[in-house]
Amino acid sequence: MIAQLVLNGLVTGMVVALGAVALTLTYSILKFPNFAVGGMITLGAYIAWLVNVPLGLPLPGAAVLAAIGLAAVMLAADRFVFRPLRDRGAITLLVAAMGLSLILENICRLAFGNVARNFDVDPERPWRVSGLRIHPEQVTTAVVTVAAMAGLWLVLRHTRLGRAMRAVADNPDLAAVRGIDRDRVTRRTWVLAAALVALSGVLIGMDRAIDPLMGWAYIIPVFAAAILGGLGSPGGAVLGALLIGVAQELSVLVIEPNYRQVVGFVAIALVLLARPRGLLGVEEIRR
Amino acid sequence: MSSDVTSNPLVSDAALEVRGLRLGYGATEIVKGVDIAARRGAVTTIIGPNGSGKSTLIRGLAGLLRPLGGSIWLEGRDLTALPAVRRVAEGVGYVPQEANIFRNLGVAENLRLATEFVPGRQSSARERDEILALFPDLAVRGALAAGRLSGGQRQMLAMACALLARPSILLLDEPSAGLSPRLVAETMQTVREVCDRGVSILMIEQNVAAALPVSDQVVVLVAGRVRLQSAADRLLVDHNLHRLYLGEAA
Amino acid sequence: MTGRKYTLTRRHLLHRGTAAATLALAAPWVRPAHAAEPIRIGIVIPFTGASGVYGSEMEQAARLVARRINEAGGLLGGRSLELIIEDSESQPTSGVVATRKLLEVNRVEAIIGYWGSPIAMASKQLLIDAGKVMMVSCAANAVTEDPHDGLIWRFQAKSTQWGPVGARIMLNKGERRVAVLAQQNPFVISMVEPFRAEIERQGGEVIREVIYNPDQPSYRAEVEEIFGTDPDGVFIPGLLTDFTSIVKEYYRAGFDTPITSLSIAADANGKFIENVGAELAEGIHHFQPAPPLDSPNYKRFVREMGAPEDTIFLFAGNAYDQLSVAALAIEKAGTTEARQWTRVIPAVSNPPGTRVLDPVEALELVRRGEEIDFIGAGSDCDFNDIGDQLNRHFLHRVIRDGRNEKVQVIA
Amino acid sequence: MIAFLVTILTLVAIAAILALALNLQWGLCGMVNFGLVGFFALGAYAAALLSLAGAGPALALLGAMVITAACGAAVAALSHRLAEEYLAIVTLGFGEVVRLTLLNESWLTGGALGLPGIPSPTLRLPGPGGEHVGFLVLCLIALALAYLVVERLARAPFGRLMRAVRDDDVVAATLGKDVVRVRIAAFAIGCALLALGGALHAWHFGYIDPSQFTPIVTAYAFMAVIAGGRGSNPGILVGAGVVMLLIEGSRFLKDVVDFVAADQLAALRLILIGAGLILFLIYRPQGLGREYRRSAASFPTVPAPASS
Repeated sequence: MIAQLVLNGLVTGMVVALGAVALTLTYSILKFPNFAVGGMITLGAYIAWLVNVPLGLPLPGAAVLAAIGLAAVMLAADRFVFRPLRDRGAITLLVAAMGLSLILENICRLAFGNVARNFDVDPERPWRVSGLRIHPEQVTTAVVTVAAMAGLWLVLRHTRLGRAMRAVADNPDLAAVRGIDRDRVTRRTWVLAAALVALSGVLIGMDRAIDPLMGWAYIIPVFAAAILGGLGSPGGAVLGALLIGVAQELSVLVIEPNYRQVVGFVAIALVLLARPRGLLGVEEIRR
Repeated sequence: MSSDVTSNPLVSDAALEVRGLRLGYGATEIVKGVDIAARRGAVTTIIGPNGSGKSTLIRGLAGLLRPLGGSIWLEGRDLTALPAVRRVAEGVGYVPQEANIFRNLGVAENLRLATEFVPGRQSSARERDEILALFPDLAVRGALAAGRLSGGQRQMLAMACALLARPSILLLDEPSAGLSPRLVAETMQTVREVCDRGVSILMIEQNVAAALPVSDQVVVLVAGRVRLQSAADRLLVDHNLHRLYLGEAA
Repeated sequence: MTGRKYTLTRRHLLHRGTAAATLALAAPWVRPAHAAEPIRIGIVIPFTGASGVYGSEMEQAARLVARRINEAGGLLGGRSLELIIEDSESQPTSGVVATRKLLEVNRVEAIIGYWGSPIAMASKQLLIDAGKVMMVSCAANAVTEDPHDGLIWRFQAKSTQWGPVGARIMLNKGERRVAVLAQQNPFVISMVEPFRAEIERQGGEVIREVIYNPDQPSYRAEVEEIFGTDPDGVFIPGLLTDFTSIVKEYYRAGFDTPITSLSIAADANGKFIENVGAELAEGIHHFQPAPPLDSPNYKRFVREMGAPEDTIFLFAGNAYDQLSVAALAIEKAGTTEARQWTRVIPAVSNPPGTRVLDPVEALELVRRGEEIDFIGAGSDCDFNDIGDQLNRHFLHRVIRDGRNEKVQVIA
Repeated sequence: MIAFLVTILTLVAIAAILALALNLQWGLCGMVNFGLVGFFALGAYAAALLSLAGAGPALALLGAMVITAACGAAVAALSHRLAEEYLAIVTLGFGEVVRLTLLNESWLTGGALGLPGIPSPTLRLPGPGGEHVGFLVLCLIALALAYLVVERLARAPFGRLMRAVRDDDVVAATLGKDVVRVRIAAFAIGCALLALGGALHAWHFGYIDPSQFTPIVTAYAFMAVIAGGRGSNPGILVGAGVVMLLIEGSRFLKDVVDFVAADQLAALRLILIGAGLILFLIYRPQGLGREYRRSAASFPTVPAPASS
């Protein structure tokens, strides 16, 4: 029973992890918590649905197109929303992101209505491995998440773009002095983040159903994971997501399940009190 | 207001020339129209009391602030409108105070980033070895996060990074800040050596006593204006000037 | 799917064209003094928020009635019906503001719709104070419990009527140790206690009850919790979106305990099977208060709604009936004064009288002074003295091979 | 129409109280309260429960304000060491905890069924709908009092200290001021005002349930503060009015526009609200008020001021 809950929690955590990592990436480059991640999840899922169901492309292809589509949308958002506001402080950007989320979510509602949609995938019964029930979608989720994380790690550690991103995150002024164009890095960060969020939207859509409110339901776990791990730390975001996933599933052993969303917060509050920068958060540079 | 020394840009031996530069944040003007000529192959040091606008000035020269007025010329090219990210390719090297390295990146990555995004200013392997030879303290494990270096090592790493992009002028923001007296002396010596290898230097210093001996030229900045620009040795011997412009800072 | 959506939209446009024309004619600033003033009826239904899915079909159904009545000459000797539709946003506060606007700006005679008990609860006092008629499509008992001067009419079975029906269906299947997985909302919550009472009355046992919050990121923990207790059967009263997620989770987790649910979740105009596919939906029992499925009126209604023949509309039928009953009562009373026509509602909707299925035909009969018993598209439309519907029959169906099969009608 | 205007004005007054409270916390003191709706709900439920238990309006209001302020102080104290972004999520979490508690502790709160029949203070004025006008007058009095309190705080030495804390807590701390106490006090006072708004809301509707307290309330309050100009109390009044008029006024849109379906129109409305918010931020950053102070806004190469 406990092993099953832990397994379920890990898978829940993985779905959250992609969004949390995307959040933490944009945070480290743009220095504001991007509340639009909720609307991005929803839009990503709907783009994938549009490609998958009415156009009939298999889901992996749909996910790729969703990533591209969402990236294009976020590039436009960067150009017309975030860039004009870049120097107004984190909270202004954060509130603008909330407005953007409202726009994205309602574009989906305008185009697709309120009815829940589902991808064209045949659900399958679980395998039983020594008492544990593991179903293929959990494996898909795990593979996709791990692959995405590994890819991201490679990009961050071993590419020019990755170095530029980490440099801007570390010290934007110095990065400028070293010839790193922050606007370019910002745009590429949006592309990466949008791809991750679109994937997460597809996984969430597979897990539950696609409806205009799906992003809202996930925005809090995504933020909780990113903050628990320390905003700005991708590894921390993954760790935070997995911890929150497992803690929430395990909490039903002691409390009523309808209070389990509270568990995440209590955990965050406790961790933040002990480590105000999150689990793997880095000390910010003070000038 | 004009400085004591006026330069003629056409026949100037200045590497970096600043004319009527005004800088500030929003409506607040901090640097109120300064003219400076940093001589080629020399160390020019800007001194002045706290709040005189030194840091704002050097950030403006590095391109981190958009000028409110005036112009900036490097080797006869107009840099005024260029943002920081483009000035480095034109030959402006900048070592900020304190936050002068990427703390979370390795030492090797810091060195790599010094030139990776600077088109056309890669140094050759020989130049590279020569530059690194100036900073023996940097012989550490490349993967070590730069934030874990000592204060002196960080300063060295920062200067090395700036030099690798082969700047025409190196801007140093208080290289002695936060260092022990022994390290201050070492750092100043390195500054001199770098200059002697042909890199013009413009630096800001609070520690006038340490900076003057290695400087060729001194600019005194008071309340956002140049109060005096003169040869360093002249200032060194003129105790009146000392008291008058530097006050307790000296 | 999308194709149907587009035809609906085109149909919408046609309707709207008519409505716009009516509106333009009716606009006060262009209305000639002698023209008959339209009779305004407000509709408060959700288009956005958690229950946003049900607004469109209700709007469409109400417009259908208004159009037919207006084409047949309107009410009270030529006054047309004008509908003013407001979005409740699935939120009581918005519902209240919408209600106020309809009452105070549009000066409507009645407000119908009211999907969602909190919205009706928050708005009802306004209608009572204004002395206007309120017709609701929600189930919470509390809506009609307090005195309301005979102004509130419920076109839906009460929550407490639903629970025992679910219990009987499960007991009939031989499930005695049962569990409940219910959404935390007023409609569902108030059916849980009657459900438990009925199970226990018949010697069964509710071994676990889990309440979940709407709009959760996932329902995995709840599914593990409830099916892990290994009951004979699980009663899952929920709504479409959460029920879809729960069933997917249940299937993938490898459970096979039989499920009984509500048709708003497990049918939802065919959306559920479309959502999860035939294999997952197989064997799920569900029930809902039944519209008169075999009546020609209902069949025509489904046709006019542009839906497949076997569609079972739950809320669209309510809106259709609400507007029809209001129109009949106004015609019968000969006045738009709400306090008067609300009193004749039982006279047009309850027996005795000629059973009549079509609102336009019924109007004819009323004008001829005949006693009628209107049978609607959503229900028989019979009411008790506090405005709750009587004689609700429940249709119990089961999903087999991707189709809803009728099991029985439960009285 | 007049009666509907009274309704709208009542809502504007309540929204303005919320916006003033947020302006005190965020505008003047730099503390982001994303759990605004949680405190609002807490105040509404406390006032409603006390009113239902037979307490007079004054006592119910006082009780609600004290309880909510205490919770606010606790949240602020708990998170005083956190940077701005973290306070945002802690307050957001608090709001979620409040919502779940209200939803699930039905023995106290009525759960999803809510609390009907809340008795409200009446001030019956003559004329049709006199009690609505009377309630509006009560709301306006409450708004005026809230305004005076916030304005006085902003002008008092306390207010200058709060601005110092907002602009640079390190500086304020080195000035020897008790930054923590100022932040906690400001946050608690803001929460007491939110409770005032909550009590008026509960009395106005006479029925409350958890679905009335969704995060969109918080979003509207932020919109009001942004439209009004962060830090400017007179601007906030205008901002709250503009936002509520936009939200409620757009209802009239569908009486005129007839070419899109109602559900699409509703979505369109929310899109316009989001877009309006962003455009306001871009083109009228100073809001409608005048006391907005912001530096370094016109330098694209200057990084945003450090957020901590």
